[in-house]
Amino acid sequence: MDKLSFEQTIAVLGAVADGLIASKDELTALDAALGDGDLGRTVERGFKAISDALQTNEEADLGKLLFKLGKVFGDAAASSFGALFGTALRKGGMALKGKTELTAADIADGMQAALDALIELGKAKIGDKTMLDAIHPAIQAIRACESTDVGACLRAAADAAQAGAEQTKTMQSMIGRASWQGERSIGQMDAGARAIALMLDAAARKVMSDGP
Amino acid sequence: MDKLSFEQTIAVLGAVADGLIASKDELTALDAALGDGDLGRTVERGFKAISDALQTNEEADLGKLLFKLGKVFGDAAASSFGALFGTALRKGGMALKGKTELTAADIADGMQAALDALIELGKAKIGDKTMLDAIHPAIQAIRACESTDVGACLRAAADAAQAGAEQTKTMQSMIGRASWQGERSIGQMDAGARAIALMLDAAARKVMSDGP
Amino acid sequence: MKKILNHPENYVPELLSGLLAAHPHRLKSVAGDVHCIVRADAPRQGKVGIVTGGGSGHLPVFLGYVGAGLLDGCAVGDVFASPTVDQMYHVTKAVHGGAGVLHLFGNYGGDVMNFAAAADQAAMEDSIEVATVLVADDVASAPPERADRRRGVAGMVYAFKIAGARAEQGGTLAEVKADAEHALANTRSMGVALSPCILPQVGKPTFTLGDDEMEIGMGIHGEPGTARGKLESADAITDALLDRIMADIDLSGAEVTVMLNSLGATPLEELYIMYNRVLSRFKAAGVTVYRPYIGRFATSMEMAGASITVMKLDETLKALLDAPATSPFFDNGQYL
Amino acid sequence: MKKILNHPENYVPELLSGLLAAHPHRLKSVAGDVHCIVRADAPRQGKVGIVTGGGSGHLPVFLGYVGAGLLDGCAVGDVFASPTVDQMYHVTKAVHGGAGVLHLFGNYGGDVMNFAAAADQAAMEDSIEVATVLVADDVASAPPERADRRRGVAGMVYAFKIAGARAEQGGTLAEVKADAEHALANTRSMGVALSPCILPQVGKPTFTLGDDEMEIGMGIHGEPGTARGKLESADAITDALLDRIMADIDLSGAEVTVMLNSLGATPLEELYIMYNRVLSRFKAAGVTVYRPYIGRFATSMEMAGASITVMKLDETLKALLDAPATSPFFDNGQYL
Ligand SMILES: Nc1ncnc2c1ncn2[C@@H]1O[C@H](COP(=O)(O)OP(=O)(O)O)[C@@H](O)[C@H]1O
Ligand SMILES: Nc1ncnc2c1ncn2[C@@H]1O[C@H](COP(=O)(O)OP(=O)(O)O)[C@@H](O)[C@H]1O
Ligand SMILES: [Mg+2]
Ligand SMILES: [Mg+2]
Ligand SMILES: [Mg+2]
Ligand SMILES: [Mg+2]
Repeated sequence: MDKLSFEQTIAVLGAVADGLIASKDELTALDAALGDGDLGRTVERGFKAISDALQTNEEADLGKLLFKLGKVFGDAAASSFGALFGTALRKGGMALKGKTELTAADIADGMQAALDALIELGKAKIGDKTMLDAIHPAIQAIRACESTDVGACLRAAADAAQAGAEQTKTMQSMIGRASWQGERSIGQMDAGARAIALMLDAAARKVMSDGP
Repeated sequence: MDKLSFEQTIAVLGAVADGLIASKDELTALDAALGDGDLGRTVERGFKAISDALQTNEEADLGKLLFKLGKVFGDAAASSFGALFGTALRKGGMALKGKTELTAADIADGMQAALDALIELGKAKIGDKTMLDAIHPAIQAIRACESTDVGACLRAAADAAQAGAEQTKTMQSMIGRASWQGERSIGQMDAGARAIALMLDAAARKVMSDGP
Repeated sequence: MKKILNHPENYVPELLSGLLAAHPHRLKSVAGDVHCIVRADAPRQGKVGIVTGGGSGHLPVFLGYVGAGLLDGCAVGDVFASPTVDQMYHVTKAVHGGAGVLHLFGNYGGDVMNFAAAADQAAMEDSIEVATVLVADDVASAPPERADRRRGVAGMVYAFKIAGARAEQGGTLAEVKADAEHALANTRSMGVALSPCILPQVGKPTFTLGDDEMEIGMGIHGEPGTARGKLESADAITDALLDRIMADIDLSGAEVTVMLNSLGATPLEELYIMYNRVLSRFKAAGVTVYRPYIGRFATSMEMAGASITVMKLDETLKALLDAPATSPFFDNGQYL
Repeated sequence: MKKILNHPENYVPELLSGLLAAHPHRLKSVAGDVHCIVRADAPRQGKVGIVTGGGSGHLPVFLGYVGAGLLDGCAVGDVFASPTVDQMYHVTKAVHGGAGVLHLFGNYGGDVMNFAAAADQAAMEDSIEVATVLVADDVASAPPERADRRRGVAGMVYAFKIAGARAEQGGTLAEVKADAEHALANTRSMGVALSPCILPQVGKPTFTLGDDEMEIGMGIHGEPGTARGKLESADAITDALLDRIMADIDLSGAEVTVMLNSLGATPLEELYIMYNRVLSRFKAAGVTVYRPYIGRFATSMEMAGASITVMKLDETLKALLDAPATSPFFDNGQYL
């Protein structure tokens, strides 16, 4: 399909939430290796709050919904990731205001707005070993996607994000808690980048399983 | 022999000190079971100080020497046992003032004076599961000793003290730290009583090894 | 052994010289012995001197309460061991300002016998009038009919505060003694231990507790308590301590001050969780809290655990509790 | 898990309600949320408000420094976790007395981003002027050329004290901010960890250290340090911390205040043993101590370990350090 309907988008968001909650132990372990080991808990709290908000949603504008979910996420899990990802959702929502369905290009636009906001708020650069290093290649993959099928483009985005997360193993952390590890951070995967890859993977799976 | 000469008495005191220092771990373990586990350290410090004082002794009056050693012991190890045993030595010394050699009866007299002082200071009774329960039968054994040989009488005293220490296993502790164990104290040997038995045993061995 | 130290044998002299160097305006040592610590302004003429003493390893107890409105001097022993008669005597002599000296300390055999000898010596050699009050507040350590046999734990801090205030106000030796006794007659404590501490010179714990165990009623040197069992909830632990305390002293309708004391490793956060339960139990019993003291007042080095102390108040005790008091380890302003 | 608690998930709300019930004359919560704590007399008209915030599990940090001559409010997060933007905003609003608000807190990503959003909200919705000062005193966490990336540890207590004194004296927002920055420019810290702590909701340590190991430079949430190795002597540990601090700031001939801080389980006794070494190192470098702060000022629950903080003084900082300050967790009278 070349568009995600409103209902499909809600279903995809729900699947992302479930997928990340299921992966919390992996994220905790990755964050413990480089930071303080609370990312699993952050993601669990944040996505649980998003799940709950989706159950009772009455907002019909997808942009406004994402904006609201950003606030919900940040309030539920006020860590670095929570503040950053909450802001990303809000800014992505602002870019998609008025939409009731999403093309692959819309998704790329929303993610680009989110990325810009993350850079402004978090002051990290691409290559600093953060979630940016998963988001950035994912956007490029959607832009480069020759199919009009949203599922196929999300699959490409997820694969690029995972490749980006793998790539963080070679980087030295330059920002946030993990930067205190200095050179010891080299060799480990960034937990936030892995979280982004898991989100896009869950989204792609959900869209593909719902058929073209 | 029916008297301990001045030099023999000094040698016996030295042997007692060495013997008790060698037994410190046993005493620590016994005190740990019922109290706070510091008796080994108390005995080590106290008898080390006595050893040192004996090296440099210039006092020719055995009574005055014991009095001085009592103060040395109490200052070196200011625990319950240290305060009590230091006082016992002082009061025993006062009873033996003027002596330059000791018969078995003298030893019994000194020990009786010490026992009286312990009861006055510590407020314990015979049967309260303390060192009194080793000292009391030891005095009785010397008084009952039919030999005039100091070594034989000390042997009898040591055996009686050890029997008394064994007997404390059946008692409930009524005083000091161990009394906080209440009924749980039954079955364990009192550490202070065992220390007295060890002292008398070391004394008896030393006298016997020096021959009659 | 997870301790920051140099030579275990020098633990106490090293910590004392660090402490004296840190607080020269407040404290000094006498008789050339760092174990003999008195207020920098001792002796204070005309004021009753108050002296305590006991083993090291319990900071702020004992010497942490030497200060204005508190104690005048402290004889410091080795870790968990009594100071010597001489040390007690020197401190007594150094704080005597002509109005006599109160010996106020915990009911432990070595301390009791040594303080008795020191008091005799001060009377004999220096004609100092010495009175003695023993702290025996731990209800877990003996039944009511043998209350005189109980050991002294965190309740001594209330005794220091009350007696210290009276002495600072110019009370006579008899008055200071009477107030200390009055405070203690109204004070009860009980504690729980979750993990042991390690004596520096021994290098290993004197007792062990399983990973999921606690001992209710344990003393501050690891003396046995009333029950060892599985670690329970904060509410259940608080109930176990309060049940025993409230069975020992009638608090119904009373106004009290309550002290929640960490034995060392237990964080303040957990004391506040316990305090919730204390308040609901008190509410049910019609007990009101005049003022809580929550923190580390009497510790056992790095032992994990906590104790609760209750002092039933009347107008006299309230006024003395409110009086100013300050030392390098305690400032009553924090609790007002 | 050797903790006194009820339900791990309720750890923070339970401790906060116990704490608010214990100190009603001093503290209150606002916005119907126990995580939003301010002085009982907030807002104080005409006075600059000072707000901090951060995770729980560090008492007295953070909320323990809400008090007279100190901070006006604190947003409290879950254990080791940032409070929310809303909580920070509500506290900011509640302490605003017309003279603006300083946000003064540790340099941790979540806190930085959330405080920034809260400051925007306070400016947008209530026209409150907010200034921000980050505490980044831990020399172990980044080299001098990246000093802005360092984390905030016990040095924040000096920043609270200095800024709080200036605000109490009627300083403007710009003055209070300048003094906080001046204090921090002269403050450096570094710590050592001997054993980990356990997050109540996690139930196991986030890192492990061998029985004979320590980690020099570790942060107060268990963040990695500069070197892990065998446990060394108190003197060697003190040297390792001071070497790094004194390489980062020139102290020669300076007058300083020094804070020896236990991370929780480490007893005060050990801090005084370290203080001996601090003094001899300072003596050799011509550094004099104006006044030491020795105790538990910034902890990590039951973690064993210690930190050293040095603040280089001038007449301004000395006067502000001496100013009265009192909270239920800190009374400056104790250190004078
Ligand atoms: N300034 C930043 N910009 C972008 N991403 C960041 C930044 N700081 C942290 N992150 C991401 O957040 C992840 C850690 O989040 P979290 O565990 O919440 O941090 P903390 O526990 O330190 O507050 C990192 O793995 C990284 O991907
Ligand atoms: N009041 C007393 N009278 C007689 N003996 C006592 C008394 N109190 C203790 N003891 C003896 O001292 C021994 C313990 O000595 P010690 O370990 O020094 O005590 P603590 O460590 O409690 O000060 C006991 O085993 C007992 O034999
Ligand atoms: Mg984290
Ligand atoms: Mg003992
Ligand atoms: Mg003892
Ligand atoms: Mg975190």
